[in-house]
Amino acid sequence: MQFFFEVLIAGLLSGVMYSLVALGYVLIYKASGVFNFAQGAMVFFAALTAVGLHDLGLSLWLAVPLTMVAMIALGLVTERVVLRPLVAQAEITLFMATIGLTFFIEGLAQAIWGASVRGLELGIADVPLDWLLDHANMAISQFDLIAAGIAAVLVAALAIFFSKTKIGRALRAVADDHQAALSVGIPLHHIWGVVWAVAGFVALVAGLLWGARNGVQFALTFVALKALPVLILGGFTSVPGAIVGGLIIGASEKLAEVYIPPLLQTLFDTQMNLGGIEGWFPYVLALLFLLVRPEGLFGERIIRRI
Amino acid sequence: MMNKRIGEVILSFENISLSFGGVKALTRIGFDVREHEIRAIIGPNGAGKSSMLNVINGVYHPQEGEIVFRGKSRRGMNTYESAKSGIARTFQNIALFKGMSVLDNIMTGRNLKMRSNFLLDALYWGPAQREEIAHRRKVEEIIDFLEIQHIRKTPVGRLAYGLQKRVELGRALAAEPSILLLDEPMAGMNVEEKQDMCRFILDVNDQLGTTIILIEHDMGVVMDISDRVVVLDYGKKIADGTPDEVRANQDVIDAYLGVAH
Amino acid sequence: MFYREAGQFKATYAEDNRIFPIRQDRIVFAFIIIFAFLGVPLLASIGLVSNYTFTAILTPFLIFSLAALGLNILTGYAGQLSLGTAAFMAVGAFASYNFMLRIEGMPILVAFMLGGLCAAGVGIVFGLPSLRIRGFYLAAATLATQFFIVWCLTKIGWFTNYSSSGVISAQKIAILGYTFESSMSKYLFVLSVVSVMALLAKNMVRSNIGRSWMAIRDMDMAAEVIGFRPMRTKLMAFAVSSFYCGVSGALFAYAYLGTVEPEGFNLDLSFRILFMVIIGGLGSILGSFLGSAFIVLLPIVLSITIQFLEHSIGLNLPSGIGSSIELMAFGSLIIFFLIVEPHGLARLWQIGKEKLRLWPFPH
Amino acid sequence: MSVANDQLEDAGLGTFPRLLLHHASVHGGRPATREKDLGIWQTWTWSQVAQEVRALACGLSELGFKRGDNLAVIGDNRPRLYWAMAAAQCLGGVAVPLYQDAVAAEMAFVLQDAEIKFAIVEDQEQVDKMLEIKDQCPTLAHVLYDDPRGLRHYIQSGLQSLEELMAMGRIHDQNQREFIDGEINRGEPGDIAVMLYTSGTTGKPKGVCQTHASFINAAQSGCDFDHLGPDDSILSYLPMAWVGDHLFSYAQALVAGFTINCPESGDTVMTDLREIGPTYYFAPPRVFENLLTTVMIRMEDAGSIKRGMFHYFMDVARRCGAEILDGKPGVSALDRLRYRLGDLLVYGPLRNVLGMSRIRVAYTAGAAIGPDLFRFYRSIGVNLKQLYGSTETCAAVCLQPDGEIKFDSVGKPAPGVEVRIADNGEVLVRGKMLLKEYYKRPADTAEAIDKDGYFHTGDAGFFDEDGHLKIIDRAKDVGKTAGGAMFAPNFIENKLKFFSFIKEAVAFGHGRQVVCAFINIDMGAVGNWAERRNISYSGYTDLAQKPEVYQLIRECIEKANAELALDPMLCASQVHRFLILHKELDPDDDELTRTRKVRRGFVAEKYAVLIEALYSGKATQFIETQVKFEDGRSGMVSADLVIMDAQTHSNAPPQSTKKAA
Repeated sequence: MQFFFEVLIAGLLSGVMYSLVALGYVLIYKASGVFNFAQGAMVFFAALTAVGLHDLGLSLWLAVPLTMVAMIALGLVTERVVLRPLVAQAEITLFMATIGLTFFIEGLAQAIWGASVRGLELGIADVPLDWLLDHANMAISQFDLIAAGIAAVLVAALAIFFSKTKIGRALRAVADDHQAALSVGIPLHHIWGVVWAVAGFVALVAGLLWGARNGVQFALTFVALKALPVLILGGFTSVPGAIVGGLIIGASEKLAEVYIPPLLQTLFDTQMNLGGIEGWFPYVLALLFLLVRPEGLFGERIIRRI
Repeated sequence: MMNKRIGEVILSFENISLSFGGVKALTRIGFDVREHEIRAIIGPNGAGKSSMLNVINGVYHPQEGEIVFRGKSRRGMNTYESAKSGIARTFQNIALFKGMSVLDNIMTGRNLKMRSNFLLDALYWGPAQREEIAHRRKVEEIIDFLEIQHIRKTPVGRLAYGLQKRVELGRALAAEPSILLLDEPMAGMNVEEKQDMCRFILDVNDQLGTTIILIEHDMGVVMDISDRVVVLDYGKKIADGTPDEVRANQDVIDAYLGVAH
Repeated sequence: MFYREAGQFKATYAEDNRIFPIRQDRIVFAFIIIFAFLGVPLLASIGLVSNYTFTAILTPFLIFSLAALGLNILTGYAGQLSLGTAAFMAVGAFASYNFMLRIEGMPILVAFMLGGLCAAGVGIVFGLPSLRIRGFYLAAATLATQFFIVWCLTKIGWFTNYSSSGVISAQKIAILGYTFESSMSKYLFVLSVVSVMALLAKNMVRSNIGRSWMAIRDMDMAAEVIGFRPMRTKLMAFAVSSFYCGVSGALFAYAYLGTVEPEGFNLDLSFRILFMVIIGGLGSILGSFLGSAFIVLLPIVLSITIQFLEHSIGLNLPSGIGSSIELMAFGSLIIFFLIVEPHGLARLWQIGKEKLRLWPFPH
Repeated sequence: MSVANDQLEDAGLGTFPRLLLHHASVHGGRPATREKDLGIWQTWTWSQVAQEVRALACGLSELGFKRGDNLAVIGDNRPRLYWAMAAAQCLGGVAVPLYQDAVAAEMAFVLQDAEIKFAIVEDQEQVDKMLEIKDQCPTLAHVLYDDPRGLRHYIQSGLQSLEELMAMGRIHDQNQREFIDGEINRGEPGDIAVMLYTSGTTGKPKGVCQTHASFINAAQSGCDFDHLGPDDSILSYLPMAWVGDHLFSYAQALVAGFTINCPESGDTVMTDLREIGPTYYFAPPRVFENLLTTVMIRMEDAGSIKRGMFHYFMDVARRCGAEILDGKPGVSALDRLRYRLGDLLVYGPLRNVLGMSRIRVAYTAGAAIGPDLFRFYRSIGVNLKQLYGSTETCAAVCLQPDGEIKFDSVGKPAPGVEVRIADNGEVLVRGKMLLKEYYKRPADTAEAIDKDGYFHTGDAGFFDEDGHLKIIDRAKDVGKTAGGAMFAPNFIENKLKFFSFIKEAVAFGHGRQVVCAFINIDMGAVGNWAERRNISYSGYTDLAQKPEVYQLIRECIEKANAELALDPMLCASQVHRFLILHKELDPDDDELTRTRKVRRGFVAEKYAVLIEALYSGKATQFIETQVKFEDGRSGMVSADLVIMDAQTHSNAPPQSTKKAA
C-alpha cells in the first residue's frame, strides 16, 4: 500500500508538470482557437536556450530572463508570420500549420545549440525527502515536490489571471467570438501577442523543470506531447480541466507502468519485458475517454446545428 | 390548363413537441401533408420552422408527439432511414460539398440508388462503370431540368449564391424523392432568381409529382405557389389553411406585424 | 499553349469519365509510364541511372508515394486527420513478415495483400473514435495508434519472431521463381505495385465511394441527410487508407530496407508522410506523388547544397546542422504551403495546366 | 474548275431524301448529326438518321400530311427539326423554316401565307406562339413539339409530341416498308423542296420557292469548290430559316455527307464550337467581329509580357500572315521564321481557344466585312473567305477561291453561275440555283426574273480587272453625282463605319456636285480615346463637337478618301465635307430601321437644314431636334454643329477641287 501511494504521489507530482505544459495549449486555444501543436517544441526551445546561454557562461539569473525575451520574440513572430495569414482558415489547417511550426522550432533550436544532450542544474537535489522516508517510509523526490510546487503556483496564478484580470476577461471574449470581440474594440492582435508571450513563459518554466529532471534533449518534445491526452481528458478550453487532466494522466501512467506489465505477464503467462507502457497509456486512456465523453471533463458540449 | 391531382394524406404530425435543454422549440404542433401538394410552413424568425423540418427529416427527435408517414406511425427516425424512405431536403445555409463539382454534388444525391461496392468501384469495371454511366444520365437530366449545363464541371464553391441553391435542389432531386423539404429556397435571392426558383419548384411538383414541404420567412412568394400553409410563431401553430385563409387570419397579421405577446 | 483541345469532344459518358479526358494528358501520361517501366531500366543498363538513384531516390519515392496516397485518402478525401500513418505501415510490414514466416509457400504478393488487410483491420479499430470526434481531437487520438502499436511490436516478441534485437530481416521477394534482388528489379517490382494501386485509388475517388468520402469531409450533416452513412463511410476510408499504408509498409520493409525494427516506424515517419500530403496536395492522387518526390528529394538537395557551400566557400558548418536545416525547411515549407497554396503542388500544377489550356488568354 | 453539276441528278440522287438514303446505305455507320445534350455529344449515324426521318415522315403521313403540303419548322437548331424538313420532303412536301425569335404576330403572316397545316416546333415557347395565333390561322391543324417540358398539361387538340408521332410512324414504317420508299421515288428534282421567307426591307415577307435541284446544285458546286466530303463537320447554330444555314447545314451536309453539330443552347455556342472543332465554318461578319472583340478584351487582362508577345506576333501576322496563308511569294525567310514561331506561341493557341484549329474553310456573308477584321482571321491562319448570294440564289453566286482573296471583293462566280452587270450597275444572275418562284406572287416573280432568265439581285456592283465581283450597294440606292459619276452611299458609309470611331454615317451626293456626310461617333470608342487624352466631356452632344474629335474623324474620312481615290469607279465618291451629328441616330426616332439600317429619305428630310448647310459652304449650323428618351418622354437637343472639310485626292476627273469653307 505504501508503494502504491509512493507511485501515486510521484505520478501526481509529474502530473502537475503535465498540467503546466497543457496550460500553454489551453491559453492559446482559448484566445485564438488554434491548437498549438508546437507548444512541445517551445518547451524544448526554451530549455535549450536557457541551458545554452548558461553554458556560455551566463548565470541562470541572466540566462532565464534572456530566454524569456527570446520566447516572447518567438511568440510574436509566430503570431505575425504564421497565424495572422491563416486567420480565417479551418481549425485543422491551423493545426497542421503548428505541426510545421513544431518542426521549424525544433530545427532552429538544434541549429543554434546543437543536438547533444545537456544537463541543467537548478540547485535542487533529486533525492527522496528524508522526512517522508523516515515517517511514512515513502520515497518522494524532493525535486519533484519543489517542481510541482512551482508548477502549482504558476497554474494557480494563471487561473487567477484568467478569471480576475481585465486582460483575462478580454481573452475569454476573444475566444468566444473573434468578430464580436473586434467589434467591441478589443485589440485582437495585441491580445494574441500577450497570449503567445505567456505561453512562451509557461513553456520556459516547464522546460526548465523537465530539463533539470531528465536532461535537456529532444525527448522533451515527447514529454510535451503528453499534454495532448491531458487536454483530451480535461477539455481544450478549461484551465481546471488542464489541472485535473494532468493529475489523472500523471498518476494513471505511473500506476499503469508499475501494475499492468505484471498483470499482462500473468495473463499471457510470459516472461517478456512489457515495460514502457507509460509511453502509450495516456493516449489510449484519452482515446477511450473520448468515446465516452468527446467534449472532455470540463469542455463545453458542442451542439451541432444545421 | 392545370389539373392538380392532390391525393391522400401521406404525412401527418400530432402534438409534436421539441425542446433543447429546456428551451421549447416546438409546442404541440399538428398538421398534415397530402400527396402531390405544396405545403408551406411560414413564420417569423425563430418561429421553429427549421426545427419542424429537422423533425420531419429525422435530424431532431421530438420528445412528444407522433408522426404518421404513409400509414405507419413513428416517433422519429434517423436521417438515413428518412432518406431511404424517399425524403430529400435542402438547407437554409447552403450545405453543398464545396470541394466537388456541380456534377459530383448531384451524383452524391443518387448514392442510395447505387448498388456497386467499393471493390467494383476500384476496378471501375463492368457493373460499376455501367452503373456510374446510368446514374450520370439521370443526373444530366436534372442538370438539364435546372438549366445549369454551363456550370456542370465547375466546383460549387466558385458559384454564385443563387446557382448554389439551384445545385442543392438538384442534389435533392437526384434522389427522386417522394417528399421534398425545402428550407428557405429563396432566401437571399434577387427577384429574377426567385422567379426561376418558383418555376422549378412548380415544375418539380407538377412534372414529377413530388410532394413539397417548404419553409419561407418571406410570406409573399410562398403564397403564390403553395396549396396550403401552416403558420408558426414562437414554436406554436397559429394558423393553417389555404393561402387566402391564412392571409386573412388576424393572428398571422399580428405575428408578422410584431404585436407583443 | 500545347493543349490544342479543339475537336476533342465527348460522345459518350465513358469518354467523359476518363481519368485523363484530354488527349495531350493521355499522351504525356503514357510517355511517363513507358519511361518509368522501360526508359529508366534502359538508362540504367547504359549506366546513366546509378544504383544509388534506385535505392536512395526512386524506390523510396514510390513507396512513400503509396503511403502518402493512403493518408491522402483518409485525410485529403475523407477529411480525417491522422498522425498514425507509420503505425499502419508497421502493421503491414510485420504482418507480411509473419505470413511469410509462418505459412509455408505463401506467395509474396498474397502476403502483402494480407499485410494490408491486417493494417486495414487495425485501421478500422482505431478509426472508431472518428465517429464521435473530429479535427485535432482525432489527430490526438491517432497518436494512441502510433505509440500503442509500436510498443506492441517492440515488446511482444512473437511479432519479430523473438529476434533478440527486435529487428526482422525481411524475406526475399520472389515471384514464380524469380527473385527480385538487384536494386533495379526491386524498383520495377515496387513500380508495378504502386502503379496498380494508384489506378485503383483513382478509380475509387472518382466513383461513389470517393464521393461519399468527400461528402463527409465537406459537409457531414448534409452527407448524412442524403443517405451516406457516416460510420460506414469513415471506417471504409480508414480501412482503405490503412490498407494502402500497410502495403506501403511491407514494401518499405521488403524492397527498401530489407531489415526493419519497429522503431523505424516512428512518429517522425508519420509526420513526414503527412507533410508529403500537405505539400503535394490534399485530396489529389497526383499530389501524393509530387509530395513524396519533394520530401524525398529535399534532404538530398539540401545536403548537396551544404556540401557545395562547404567546399566552394570553405564554410565550416557544424556537423549535424544538415538535419536541423532539414527540419526547419520542412517546417517552413509546410507553413508556406498552408498559407499560400493549401492545395499544394497538385493545385499549382493544375493552375499551370489551366493557364496552358487557355493560352494566350490570361483566364 | 468545271463541274458536272447534274451528276447527282444523273445518278438518281436528285432529291434530298434520295441523298439521305444514299448516305445511309453507302456509309451508314458514319456520324451524320450530333447534338450536345445531357452533357455529351449525342450522335446519330446516317442510317439512324434515315430511320428517324422515315419515322417522322410516316407519322406525318398518318396525320394526313400530303404531297405539296407545307410544313412549318420553328426552333433552334435541333436535329429533329432538320430531320423534319427531310421528312416533309420524303412525302413530297415543302419545308418552311421560320425565324424562331420572331413574335407570334410575325409568324401568323407566314403561316397564313403558306397555308400551313402542320407545324413542327421546338418547345413550349413556340407552342405558346402557335396557340396564340391559332385563331388567325385556321388551316393550322397540327402542332408537334420536340421538347415536352412544361407541356404536360396542354390539352389542346392537334397538339402532340414528336415522340408520339415518331412512335406512330415507326409502326407504320414497319408494317409498310415500301410506303416511304415509294413516296421518295415519286419525288422529282424539280419539286419544290423548301420555302424560305425573305425578310424584305419593305412590304411583307415573300416565300422563296427553291427546288431540290437548285439547292442541290448550289450545294454541289460549293462542295466541289472547297473539296468538302464526309470527313468534314460543321457547327449548326445560325437560324434555320436563314438561307446560309439551309445551304451549309442542310443542303451541303446532305450532298457531301458531312456531319452537322447542334450546340446545346444559344449560350454555349462558343464552348461547343471549341469542343467540336469544326472543319467548315460559316458566320456573318457580326459573329467574327464579336469574337475579335472578345479576344482583344481578354488579352488586355494579360500580364505585360504576354501582352507584349501577343502584340508583337500580331504585328508579324498583319505583315505577312495572309500572304503566307495564300502561299504568295515575297515573304522574307526571317518573317517566315517569325510567323512559324508566332504560330507556335500565339496563332495556334488562339485558333485553338476560338475552336478554329481544324477549320479548313470558313465563310462569311450577309453583310460587308471590315478589311481589318477579315485580315485578322486570315493572318492567324484561318482560311476565311467571303461569298455572295441571296435567298433567291441559294446563297451561291460568287465565292472567293483559295489563294485569290481580296478584302473588298466577294470572289468569282461559282461554277455554273452566270453573272452579268446591267447598264444601271445592277448584278444579274443566271443558273440552276435560281428560285423557281415567289410563292403565290407571279407578279413579283416576273419582276425579279427577266425574259432571259436573269435574276435581278437588286445589288449594284462591278467586276474588277481580275474578274472578281465587287458589290458596292443596293441598286436602288445607287445614284449619280451631278458630274455623272456613280454614287454608292452604302459603300461609302460602310467604308466609314469600318473605323471603330464611327458608328453611323449617312452620305449624300445624288445629283450634287460632291459627296458630303453626316457622322455619328461611336460613344464607347471615342469616349475611351478622349479619356486617354484627358479630354473631359459631359455627354454625346458635347463630345461630338470637340475640335479634337472632329480632327480624329477627319483623319478617318481622309483615309477612306485615299482608298476611294484608288478606284476609278469610286473616285468621285470621296467625302468633301462632313459634320458630326449632335445626337445618335436612333430607331426610336425612326431614323434607323430596327435592324439598324439608315432610313435615308427620312433622315434627309428631317435634317434638310444640315444638308443645306453642307452644300452652302457654311462653317456652322444651329439645329434643334426632338428626341424620345428610353422612358418614353421626349425632349429637345440643340447644338451649333461645326462643318468641316476633308482632304480629297484627285486621281480621276478634277471636278472635286477643294472648296473654301
